[in-house]
Amino acid sequence: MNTVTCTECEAEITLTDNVEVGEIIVCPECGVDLEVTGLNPAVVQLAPMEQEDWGE
Amino acid sequence: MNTVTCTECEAEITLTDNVEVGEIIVCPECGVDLEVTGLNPAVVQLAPMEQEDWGE
Amino acid sequence: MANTIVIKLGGTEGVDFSAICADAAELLRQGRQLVFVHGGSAEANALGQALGKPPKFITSPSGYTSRYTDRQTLEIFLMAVNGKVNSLLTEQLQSLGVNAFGLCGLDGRLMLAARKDAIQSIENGKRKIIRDDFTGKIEHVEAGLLEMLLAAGCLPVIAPVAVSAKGEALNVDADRAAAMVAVALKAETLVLLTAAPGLMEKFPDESTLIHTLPQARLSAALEMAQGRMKKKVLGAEEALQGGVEKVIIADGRTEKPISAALAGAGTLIQ
Amino acid sequence: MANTIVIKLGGTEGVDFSAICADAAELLRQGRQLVFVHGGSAEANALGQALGKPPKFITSPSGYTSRYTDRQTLEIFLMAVNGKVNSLLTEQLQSLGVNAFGLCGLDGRLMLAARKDAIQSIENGKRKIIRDDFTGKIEHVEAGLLEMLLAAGCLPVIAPVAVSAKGEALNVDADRAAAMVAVALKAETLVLLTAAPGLMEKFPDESTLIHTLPQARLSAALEMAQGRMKKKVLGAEEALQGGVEKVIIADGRTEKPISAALAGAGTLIQ
Ligand SMILES: [Zn+2]
Ligand SMILES: [Zn+2]
Repeated sequence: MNTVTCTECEAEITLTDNVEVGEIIVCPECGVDLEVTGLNPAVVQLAPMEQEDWGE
Repeated sequence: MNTVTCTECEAEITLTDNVEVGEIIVCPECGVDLEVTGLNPAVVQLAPMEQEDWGE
Repeated sequence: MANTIVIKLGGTEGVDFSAICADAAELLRQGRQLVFVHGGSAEANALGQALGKPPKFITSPSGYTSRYTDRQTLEIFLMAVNGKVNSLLTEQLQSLGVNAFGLCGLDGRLMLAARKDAIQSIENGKRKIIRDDFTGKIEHVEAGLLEMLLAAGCLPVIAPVAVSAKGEALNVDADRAAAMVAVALKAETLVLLTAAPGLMEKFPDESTLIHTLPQARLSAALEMAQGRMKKKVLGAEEALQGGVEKVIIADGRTEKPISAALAGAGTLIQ
Repeated sequence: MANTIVIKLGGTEGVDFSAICADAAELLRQGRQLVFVHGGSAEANALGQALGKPPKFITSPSGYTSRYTDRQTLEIFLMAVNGKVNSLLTEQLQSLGVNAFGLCGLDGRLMLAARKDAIQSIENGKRKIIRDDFTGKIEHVEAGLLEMLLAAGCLPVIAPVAVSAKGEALNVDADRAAAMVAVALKAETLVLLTAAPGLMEKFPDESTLIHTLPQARLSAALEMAQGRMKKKVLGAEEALQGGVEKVIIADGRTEKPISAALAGAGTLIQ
C-alpha cells in the first residue's frame, strides 16, 4: 500500500490501489489539491491551479 | 470544319475534329509548334518553349 | 507610434479578408501605419480533421474549456496558421501592391510567452493534470522588430504563435496577442474585426449594439460577453491598461471594415 | 558581406537538422554570419498524400520532369514548407539560443521570381500546354531586408517560396534560391548540404568523390551529375558567376556538417 505525506500539513495519506500518475487527490486533513507525480515510490506535489484557456 | 492561319508562315491549317484547347499542333508548312487557345472560333498562337523544372 | 493602427482579423467567422486587405491598401495610401494580427483556429481545426487529428477540448472541474494543444496539434496549428492563413494573407496583400511581411512570434523572438504548465481535466470521474500542452500567454513583444519593418515600408502580418523562454513554439490567443502588440507599439487604436457588429447588450440582438463603452464599465461587459467575445473584451482591457488610446470592436463582414470602424461603426471602448 | 556563409539544408534526405543547428550555434559564437535556406519538397509530398492530393509530375515531350504545382498544390506546399519546415527549424534554432528569423520570398518581397507561364505535357498521346502552374525562377533578392535582419542579430531562415510581379506565391527550387541569396549578399561561401559526401565522378561510388572542381569544369560536371545533384551544380554555377568566392557541396548527415565543409570535406568548387 502506497502512502504519501501532504506537502502542506504533513498528514500521512494512503493512496487507493487504482490511483494514476497525473491524478489529483485531496488531502483529507487540510483539503489541499495534490498531484500524484510518481508511484514507485509514491510522490505528490501541490497541484497547479486551474487556469483559463490561453490558446487561439 | 475549323481552319486556322499559322502565325509564322500564314499557311492555312485544317484542325482535326477531336482537337482540344491547350493542345499543341505542328504547322505542316513551316514546322512550328502552335498552341490551340480557342475553338469557337479556332485560334492558335506560337506555343511556349519547353522549359526545365523550376520548382522545389 | 501615435499614427499606428493594429488590426485583428478573425479566422473564418465570415470575416471578409479581401475587403479588409483592399481597405488596408487605401488607408496606407492615406499615410496610415498598419499592423495586422490574425487568428486561425478554424483553419487549424479543419486541417486537424483532414489529417485524422480532430481538435481536443478539455473541460476543467470548474467549467473552463481549453483547447488541448499537444505536440502533434501544435505542428498542425503551425501548418494552418503560419503556412496557410499567414502566407495567403501576405500573398493577398502583395497582389494589391501592399508590401506585407508575414511573421510569427518565433521570428526574432517577436512575442515571448509563458508556457501554460498544466491543464486540469476530468477523465472517467478522476481529476487529472495534463502537462504536454503548448499554449502560452504573451509577456513581451519586441517592438523594435516591428518598428524596423514599418520603417522599411512593410505591413507586418502577425500569426498567433509565440516563443517560450526555452524556445518552444506556443499557440497563443490572437485577440490578446493583438492587444499586446498594440501596447508594445504604443498604438493609437486597436481594431478587433469580428463576425458581429460589435458588443451587444443582449447578444445576439443586434439592436442592442453598444456604441461606446467607457473603460470603467469593462468588467461589467466581461460578465455579459459570450464565448469568443470574452477574449476580445479581455484584449480591449489589456490594451487600454497598457496605454492604447482606443479599442474598436467592429464588423469584419462589411465593405470597408477598418475605415468604417475608424468612422464610428462598432463598439468604441476608451 | 565577406564574412557571410549561406547554407542550404536539404529536405528529408537523411540530413540531420539538429546537428546542423548545433553546429550553426557554435559558428555564430565564433563570429560567423550565417543565412539558412531550406527545402521541403518531401514534406510537401507527404502532406499532399495525407490530404488525398498526391504530387503530380509531368514529363515533357523531350523528357524533362516537372512537379506540377496547381493552386491547391501550392497551398499544400505553403503549409508544409512555410508552416512546418520553416517554423520547426526556427523553433529548433531558438531552443539552442540562436535568434532565428523565419521568412519566405513573399515577406517584404524578399525573392521576386518570374512565373513559369507554361508546361508541356503528353496526355493520351497529345501534346498539351498547362498554364495554371505556380513555380518560378528567382530574378531578384532584396538583400537589404536580409542585411537588416543580420544587423539586428538574427539568423535568417528562408523558405523556397518567391513572389511574382503580380504578387502570387511561387514554388522555387531551394538550391538555386540559396545561390541567388548568396549572390545578393555577396557571400564568401555557399554550402549546399545534402545526403551524399559531395559530387562523385561515378555516382554512387563514394570513392570517386571529387575534392575540388575548378569553375571551368562545371559544365562537364553538369553533364555527369544525377537527378537532384544537377540543380546543385546549376546553383553552384549561378553563385560563382554572381561573385560568390566558393561553393561547397557537402554531407549533411555528419556530426558538424558546416564546420566540416569549411574545413575541407565535400566538393569545393571555385
Ligand atoms: Zn494536507
Ligand atoms: Zn507555319
